[in-house]
Amino acid sequence: MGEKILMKGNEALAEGAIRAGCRFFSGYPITPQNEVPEYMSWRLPDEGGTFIQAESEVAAINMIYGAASTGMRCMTSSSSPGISLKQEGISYCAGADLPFFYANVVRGGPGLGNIAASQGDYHQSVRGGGHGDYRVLVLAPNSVDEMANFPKKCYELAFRYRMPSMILADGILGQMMEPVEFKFEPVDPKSFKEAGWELGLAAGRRKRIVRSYDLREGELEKINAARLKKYREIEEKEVLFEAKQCDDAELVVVAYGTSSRIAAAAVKMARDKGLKVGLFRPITLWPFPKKQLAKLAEKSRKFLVVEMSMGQFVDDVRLAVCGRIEVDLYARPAGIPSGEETFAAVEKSYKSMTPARAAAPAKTAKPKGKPGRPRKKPAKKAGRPAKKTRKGGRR
Amino acid sequence: MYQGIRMSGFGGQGVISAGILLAQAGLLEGKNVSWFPAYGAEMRGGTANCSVVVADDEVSSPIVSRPDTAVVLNEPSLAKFEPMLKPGGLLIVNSSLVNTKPKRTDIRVALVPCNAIAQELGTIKIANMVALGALAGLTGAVSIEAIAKALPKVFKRAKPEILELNVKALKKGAEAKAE
Amino acid sequence: MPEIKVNERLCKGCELCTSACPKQCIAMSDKFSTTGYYPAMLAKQECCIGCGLCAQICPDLAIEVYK
Amino acid sequence: MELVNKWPAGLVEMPLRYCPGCGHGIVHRIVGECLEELGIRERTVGVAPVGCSVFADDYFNCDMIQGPHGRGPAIATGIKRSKPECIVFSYQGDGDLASIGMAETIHSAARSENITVIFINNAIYGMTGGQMAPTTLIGQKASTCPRGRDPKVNGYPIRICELLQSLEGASYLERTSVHTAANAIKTKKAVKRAFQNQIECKGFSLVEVLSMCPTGWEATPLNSVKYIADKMMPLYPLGVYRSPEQREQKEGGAA
Repeated sequence: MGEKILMKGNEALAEGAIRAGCRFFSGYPITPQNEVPEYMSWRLPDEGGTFIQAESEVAAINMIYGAASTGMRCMTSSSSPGISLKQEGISYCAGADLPFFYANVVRGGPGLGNIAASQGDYHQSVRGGGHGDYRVLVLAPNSVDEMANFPKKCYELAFRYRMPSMILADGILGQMMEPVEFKFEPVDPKSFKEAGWELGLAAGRRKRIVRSYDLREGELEKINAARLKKYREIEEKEVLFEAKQCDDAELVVVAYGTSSRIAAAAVKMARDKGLKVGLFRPITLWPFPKKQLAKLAEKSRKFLVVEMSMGQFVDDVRLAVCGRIEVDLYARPAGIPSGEETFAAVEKSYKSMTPARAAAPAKTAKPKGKPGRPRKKPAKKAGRPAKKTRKGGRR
Repeated sequence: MYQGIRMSGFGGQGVISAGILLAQAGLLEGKNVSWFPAYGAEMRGGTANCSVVVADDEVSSPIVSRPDTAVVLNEPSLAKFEPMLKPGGLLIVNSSLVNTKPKRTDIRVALVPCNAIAQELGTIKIANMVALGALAGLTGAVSIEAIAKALPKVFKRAKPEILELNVKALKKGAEAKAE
Repeated sequence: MPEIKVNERLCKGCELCTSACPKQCIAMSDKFSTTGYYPAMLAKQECCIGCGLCAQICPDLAIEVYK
Repeated sequence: MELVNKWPAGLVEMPLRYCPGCGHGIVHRIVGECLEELGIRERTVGVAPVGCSVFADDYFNCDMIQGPHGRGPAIATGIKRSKPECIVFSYQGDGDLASIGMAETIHSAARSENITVIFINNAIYGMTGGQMAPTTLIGQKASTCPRGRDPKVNGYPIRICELLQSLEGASYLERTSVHTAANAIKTKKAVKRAFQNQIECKGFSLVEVLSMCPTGWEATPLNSVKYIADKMMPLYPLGVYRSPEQREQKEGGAA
């Protein structure tokens, strides 16, 4: 603790997991996450842990299924195509209520795509990812420091709720170097106590079974209903987010991970120019900060989502605000925007806002937009620049 | 203060490690830093480059697409990075290997014979340090002292006499002038 | 007289051809090519027998053999 | 004076993006020449793998498809069964063929799928940065076995030709090398035969080529050549492991 050291994101992630008690890693080479298994291959044996380079991602995730069933703090990591291969195993773990932690250092897709950074795996991550009805806890760091410190949080949540947890990173976060400070003391795996579901030495107790199926009539639904209850509890208690300069913001930029740090630069440029812009950054992508965004939608006039994908993250933002507010999108599918480009998008979105609520407060403004009426009308009246850009955009 | 830097050369010229050294030096001086490699598909050969940001504020994108300063150690890098520089930016050119003259007139240029200077000091392996010294001297992004302090942190297994030689190269580079 | 021509645009200076030449007539240039390598060259033209073994081992198809 | 080694028609005329001293270029040239000399270029479909030779789809001057890691023989099967008049080959590295794609390798051989597999064995993962491969030698260092491959931790290397030898479906199996010009010439003979077998509908053919990876081995190209001769060849002996003639003899004898 204390000292700031310069570390690569992937290595910080691996070290963070080890300090959080990880003693089992299985994986398979794929760029841009290779430093994670490489780091584990020399570091884990020193800690008395196990590193296995599996013959494939499919094998790697099933090694995790086995290790997790013993209560071991285990981990796997991969990048987009490899995570796709692991989805069957992740679904099994979720179906058997096994806690484990994995990381997706996302690259461009679909298919083999490229090895640069992207946020194209958003939907896959927050909707479970594999077959069946389940969720995975998703944390989205936006710095190497968070890459180092989030694994501990992931393990805590995974074991508290007995389910998989993941870090959704990308090629930039994996490959870049930044100062890191480990903000927790290394956890001693010996301090972990059995919870009562772990497989292993059965002497003196009844046998236990880890499985993801129940073929008896009506039973699976009961299990899934219990899981749903657990998910509701998580949505209530475990949401993490960061809001900057949102209190007086007319436009709120919503972004996560790498795009949130680029958005932060754009927000700063906007503030320097006197535009009232704030930044909202979900840290947990599931559970998603729905309520917080809905609340923010009452205060501000417009949202702008910035994402390095086609418009996946924006779906969740729009669901959260339920049409109460206009949500613009600046999408860069497998592209990495600069601060200047993002600012240009912010400025465009800001200038095309509907008339200021400050002039006509929210309550008096409402009746104008009667249900069934086209929402464009108020924009037509006062928002001249908006009219132009929109028309241009439509044609 | 914000310095977005792009360092580029042939694989093996040491631009990647010079970039890490620069970031480490910035960290020692209490600044916000980031380092990001261009990781291509080919493992060896061709041109290598990395982005380094040294700033007082938080670093947004670690990818420097409009550099304040570009260090080019070989010919192909000049063609690639000269057009990307910000107006008024600084271009440090290894004139030992780059014969083409920069074309832009809205930038400052420092022609530094990095290989020749390194050779004089004993080995062309430290040409990257000459370039880094020039960068530190001309931009003030980090001090030569901070880089010297960062050296043993980055090159953990290097012998003291090698580290000393690196410092000599840094100092020699810092004497470079820009036009 | 047989000879070889090395395409400097393709040669990556791996030196495998120097080991394949039975007459040791290939050497490496001491000048960087535009692609950043020290390319191979026919150092002793008179000794080339045009056997083409250098071209057999060249991973970059950089050697043209004339006979 | 006449140019005696024209650029092969089976290869697109462009610089290869492989590292200096990499064996892929030699095998690419050989395959390109075979496509031309056998007159099959215009009816050949190649399958490019994941790994360094993912670029093969650019380089070979025939129809090419690039597929998921390890699934080459399955993709080739689909193509061959849909268009039996085509010559179909799969070009794969050791991670692709002997690790993640092992099931596809074994089962396409077992089905005696009438395809040609070119297998580059350089005992390392190249593109991802020098990780241990299933063919990595005992004691050989790699980025995921930094202390050298230890059989107690990492198990033993896999010999693909020997492994496939037991399968009736495997028609032609040969291991060659490209570390010298003479061996490169032998490799060309083997590759040509592997394509010829497919033309004659003799079933599954695979040529395993021992090849240099100077970058992954952290060696110079010249030392890499020595490494193959001194270290790899004792573990991976060159030679023919199965041939259609052997199979015909056997079947004839049994009947």
